[in-house]
Amino acid sequence: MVPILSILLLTLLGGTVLTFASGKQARWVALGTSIVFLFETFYLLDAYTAWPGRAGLYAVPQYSFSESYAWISLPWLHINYTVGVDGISLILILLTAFLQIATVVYCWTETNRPAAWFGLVLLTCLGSIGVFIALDILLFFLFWEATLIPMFFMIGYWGGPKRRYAALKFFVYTHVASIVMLVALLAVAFYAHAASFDFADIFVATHSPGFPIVTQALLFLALFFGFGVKFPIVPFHTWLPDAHVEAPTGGSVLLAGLLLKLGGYGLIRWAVEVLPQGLAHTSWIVYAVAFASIVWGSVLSLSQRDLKRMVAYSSINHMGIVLLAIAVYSSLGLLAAVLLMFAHGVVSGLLFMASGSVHHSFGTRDIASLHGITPKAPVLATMIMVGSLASLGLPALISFPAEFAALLATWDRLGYWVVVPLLILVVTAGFYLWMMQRVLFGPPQNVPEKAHDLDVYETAGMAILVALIILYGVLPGFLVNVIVNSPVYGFP
Amino acid sequence: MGAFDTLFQWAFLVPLFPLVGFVIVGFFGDRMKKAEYGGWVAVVLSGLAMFVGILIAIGEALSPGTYTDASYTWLNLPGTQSVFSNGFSLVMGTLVDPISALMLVVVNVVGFLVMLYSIAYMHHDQGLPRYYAELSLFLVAMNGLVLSDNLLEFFLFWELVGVCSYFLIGFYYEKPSAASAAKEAFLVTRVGDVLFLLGIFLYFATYATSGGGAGWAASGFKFTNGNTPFLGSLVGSASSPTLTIAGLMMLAGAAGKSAQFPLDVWLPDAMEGPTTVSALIHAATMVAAGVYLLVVVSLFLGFTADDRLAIVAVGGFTTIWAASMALVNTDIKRVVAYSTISQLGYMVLAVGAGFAMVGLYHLFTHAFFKALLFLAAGSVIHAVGTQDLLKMGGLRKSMRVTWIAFFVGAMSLSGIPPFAGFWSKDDVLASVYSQVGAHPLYWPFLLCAFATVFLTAYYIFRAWFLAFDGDGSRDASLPHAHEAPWAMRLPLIVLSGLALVAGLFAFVPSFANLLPGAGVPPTYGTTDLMLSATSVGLGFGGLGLAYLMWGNGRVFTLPADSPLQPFRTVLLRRYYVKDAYDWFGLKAVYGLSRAADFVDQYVIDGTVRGIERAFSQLSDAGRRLQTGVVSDYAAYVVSGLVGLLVFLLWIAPWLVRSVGGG
Amino acid sequence: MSLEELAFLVLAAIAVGTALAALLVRELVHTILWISVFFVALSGIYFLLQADFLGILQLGVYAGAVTILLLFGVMVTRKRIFSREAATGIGPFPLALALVSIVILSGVAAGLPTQPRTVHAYSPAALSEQLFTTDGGWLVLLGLTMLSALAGAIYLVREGRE
Amino acid sequence: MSGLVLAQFLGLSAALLGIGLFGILTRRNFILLLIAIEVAINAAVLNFVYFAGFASGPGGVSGQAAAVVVVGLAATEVAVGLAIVLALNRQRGSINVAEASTLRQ
Repeated sequence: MVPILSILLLTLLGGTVLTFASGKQARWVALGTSIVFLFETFYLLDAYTAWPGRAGLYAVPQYSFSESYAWISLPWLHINYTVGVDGISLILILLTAFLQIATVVYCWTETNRPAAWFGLVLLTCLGSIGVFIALDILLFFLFWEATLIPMFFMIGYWGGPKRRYAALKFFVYTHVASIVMLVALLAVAFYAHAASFDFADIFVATHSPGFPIVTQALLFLALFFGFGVKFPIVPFHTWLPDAHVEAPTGGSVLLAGLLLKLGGYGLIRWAVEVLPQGLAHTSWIVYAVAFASIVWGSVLSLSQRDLKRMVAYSSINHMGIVLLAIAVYSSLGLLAAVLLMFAHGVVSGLLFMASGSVHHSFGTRDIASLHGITPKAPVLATMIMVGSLASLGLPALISFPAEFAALLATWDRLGYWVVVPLLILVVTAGFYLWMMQRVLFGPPQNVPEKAHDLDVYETAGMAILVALIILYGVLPGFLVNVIVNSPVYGFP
Repeated sequence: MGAFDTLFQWAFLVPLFPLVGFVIVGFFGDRMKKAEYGGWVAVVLSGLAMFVGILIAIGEALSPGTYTDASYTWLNLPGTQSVFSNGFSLVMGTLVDPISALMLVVVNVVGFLVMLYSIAYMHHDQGLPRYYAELSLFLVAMNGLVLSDNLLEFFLFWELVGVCSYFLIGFYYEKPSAASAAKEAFLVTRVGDVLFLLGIFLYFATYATSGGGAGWAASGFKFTNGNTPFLGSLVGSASSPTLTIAGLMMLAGAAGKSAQFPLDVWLPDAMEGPTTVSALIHAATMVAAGVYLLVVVSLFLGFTADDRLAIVAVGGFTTIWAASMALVNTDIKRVVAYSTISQLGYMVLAVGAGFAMVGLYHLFTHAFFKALLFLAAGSVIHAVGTQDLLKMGGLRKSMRVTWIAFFVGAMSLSGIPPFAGFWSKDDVLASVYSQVGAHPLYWPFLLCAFATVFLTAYYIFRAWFLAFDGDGSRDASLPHAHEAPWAMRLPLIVLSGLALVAGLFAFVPSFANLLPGAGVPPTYGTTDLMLSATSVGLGFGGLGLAYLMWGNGRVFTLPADSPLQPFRTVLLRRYYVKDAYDWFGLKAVYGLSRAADFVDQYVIDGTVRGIERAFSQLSDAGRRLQTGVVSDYAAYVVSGLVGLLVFLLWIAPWLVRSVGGG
Repeated sequence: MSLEELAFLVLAAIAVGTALAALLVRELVHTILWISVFFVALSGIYFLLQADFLGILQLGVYAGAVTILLLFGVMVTRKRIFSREAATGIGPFPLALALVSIVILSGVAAGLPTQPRTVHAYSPAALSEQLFTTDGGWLVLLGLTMLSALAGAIYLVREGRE
Repeated sequence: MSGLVLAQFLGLSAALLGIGLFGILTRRNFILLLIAIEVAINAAVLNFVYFAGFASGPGGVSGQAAAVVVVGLAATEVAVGLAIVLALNRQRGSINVAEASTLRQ
């Protein structure tokens, strides 16, 4: 058996190292790596459908392409290099591959230390991939932390005027959450008397009847906090707008597109699957937080003046829906959550790229001082429009099937509570439409002389995402089949 | 199996042709030598779609039946907690039945004529490829909606139709009012849309769990199973609070799309779009989608009695509500727009009274005479360059065709025989009258409907007199008007013909198959004749009043001290509903958002920054301890030693004792 | 009270007294005199404990070498040998801290068993065997430390360094 | 041989350590500081020696060995300390530790 997952990791690792070392040609190396990685991902998807052990139910989760090597083996401590994927991971790996290539293309003309920049882009993706495939607590944590550092430097070095503050805030917030998460995960392993830190062993241990409910509930809440800050959940969300506003465009794309997804993925894999009883007994807290995030993110987006800040708050709203879909704890909800994460990754990536280009071209991202950019930059305006319409859940674009499934799952579990996210959809439509009315439409005002439309690289980077938005919007079956066919344990 | 199944299986071509048009014009329109070429491509393709649509309608007329195509499974969803335990699929398929065939005719005939008209009308505008691409996309969506074989597919195209409307209202996006109207239209209909979605959930859940609907979820919630409604006997007989709410949600969705009270504010503002768009989308087809939804739901899913009462109330009230606002308006397009809302109210009223086919019948005739009115108004605007009725006048001399066309439309709208509107409106009134025994609350809404006949005739002829009568334009700055070019005249003539005869289709034996049960009032007894006479009398009354006040170039001015002035103000301000919505949006919601933003920045983030400040002050304090003097460090070390000793000697033993003892 | 106990008490009193005196007198040179007496008293206690080798070591290293070294330091750094700036700036906090630690430690000591016990004597041979076999590592470490201290000290005092 | 009392020895050690600490904390003269440290160290050495005597077996020898090592270390420390004294004196003309606060920078 080819150790495809390790090959995936090594591709990115090698690419990252080469990129760091290759000076002015870094972008070519990064592009090459991204393309190779994309094709490896395609191969993985293809092979996944033919994986023998995929269908059917087992007592213990079975993961495809799994590899396991002992790393540290002591009588009282077993740490393994264990990796494996299921449909959920695969979708997110696919998202990473697409976002990586789009980001590299979009940032093609980066001149400020390009080798370091492209290296960090690849490093972020490397960490994310690691998180998505790791099935051992410490390995997982290693990769989890590995995503923080490149993002910290991206914001802190290439960012806007208040970049130091934003980078530090980002780092402290997520790091505190990581520590809580690590401690909680270790506590799960120890309190449940797991045989090792492997996911399978932990799963068996936490599902054995002797594991007290109270412990599960408390540990789940700790994990919820740990993963939730990455979501981010209200009220631990204030790092996100600041980080996005100060982050360079490529950093924003990866931050919104990938790093937020780590929280969702972690919550599904390491909290809900491991401690379903914990969720069941604390679900009202999770629901409350999810509703709060949905409402808060959407309502606040309405009054934001900075384009990026607006998109950041809308991310809080969308990730709130993801959280809600996870919290309802059904196969449909899970499907919705994963689809929505993919959709949000692509759409927010597009919107952040567009915001970055607006800033680049018109010198400001202030919604109130941008008027009628369409005549000067029609392609850019189209991109903003596609992104906004996709984000507000228009059918035939990528978010719709995801949001539909999420709402249906919510209705199924919570009944008429679904009216809250439904009505918030109107507010979401409201702020996007209002933004478009002010920024794109109306007579052009304050348009700088040097304002210009997108250059070819920006266009290409965004076109990749637009293509995904339309392709998977019209044919969501590609994604859905991968997720549906993965055996997800414990989800009714 | 029907005789024309081979024909019906090509129904997908109807949306496909405009889709091809959309792709060609949308992606390559800018590179064509002249902008009109793209327009011609779109016209030809929509003509092809019309051709197929008419063929299908003929097929259905000759051999009515239901044809469903093999469906494409769009989404395969896993089971949920309680309702759909085995999972379910969302499918895309086509359903051809008499009513969808009828709608295909309406959509594609009006669509084709409007496209043709646009070639001349939009000649001077920028961004023509965009215009034709969006119009083509609209036809794709509208045809897709008509041919949907399940509610979710319906919703999908419903939303697409909405976004096309958004694009087209905002076609002149550099005009702030157009941009604002586009947003308003999208947002107000969006309110209906989300409730519609909730209604879909409710229907799915209710029927999928009840006895007869067990296989429904597995089929992808199709409307029909072979030739019969999938839910069979459940339709109309099942009743539960959930079903009632589901029906109300459908009503909300329809009210958003069809601009029924209280979601009607967007339609008059939508007149910011090109007049052609108003004719096609905001008069003939898209706004009728709401009514079509109600028809489909009442046929395949069923309304409860309470739902029907609510629908009657909304429809009946909307007729007079919109008509009253049209009385004082001086913008030619807005007058016609209000009449659209009002007429849609009639359709909704009929559906609510239980006569879905009658509603559809009125939809059918209305589509033609309303498109006619809009295109005639467009012709006027094209000629004089203003929409203000008070500035126009005397156009009958220079624009004969338009003059007559507008007259035909106005007569039809007023329900004067033998114009199309008479037959269908009479049918509506008669069918509602036949149901007044069902609930005492039907009475007031029937009276509203009758009163509206009078108002309608008054305001539309007021517009007609103002625009065409008199000696010449009242504003000297207006250009001298010329009759429109042939590409505009031809659609006017065709539509005038249709507005004359469309009402009779229901009496032609084969065509009546498309509207089973409509066209023939419940009985031809004395009562029905009385009703007809009353409504025609009211229509002529309105016409006469309009002539007295506005005919022959007269301009009636309400005296400034008239006690009616406040009413006029209220009507001109549109009952302050729009102001209320603006207040709600700009003050309430936006204000809430600003307040929330304040909380976010100063309370939530303020707490975070407070924690940060506390830590930095703590570290400042720590820094002051670092004097650099060796003795001080020694003192700290010794303090630590003492502390350790105290802990080990006293605290730790105490802890051990208390834990061990307790 | 046995003779040994008596001898111990006398020596202990001398040790405490001289230590205090060394730290409290004002003349630095007097301090060094007192501290040399302290070292000698301690070596007496070692003899009492039958640790002869250590007693001799104490006399040689402390009472001899260290005392001379300290004296040398005072002479080099003071222009006038009898400098009077020994005790300055006694803050209340350090004083209290020192007193508290004395009280605590003495309190603990007071709680220990009071019956006399015999002490064992070890031959210097056993001690050196221990030092060069079992505890050899410590000796090596000590040697290395001394070497580096030597180098450091030379570095600190070398000429021309500013 | 009637033996010796443990409490008295430890009392002596405690007293010496306290005196040493007192000196370390209160004296500002570097040489006095060194002397105070020596007193404290000697208290520790004394402890090693007591317990070596009271113990039996190889552990006892080990205690005395530790004492030897500590004495060696203390001597080293004095040497380095005096080197510092000399350096300080040359640099600042004073060996008052309160003035030597460059550790802070």
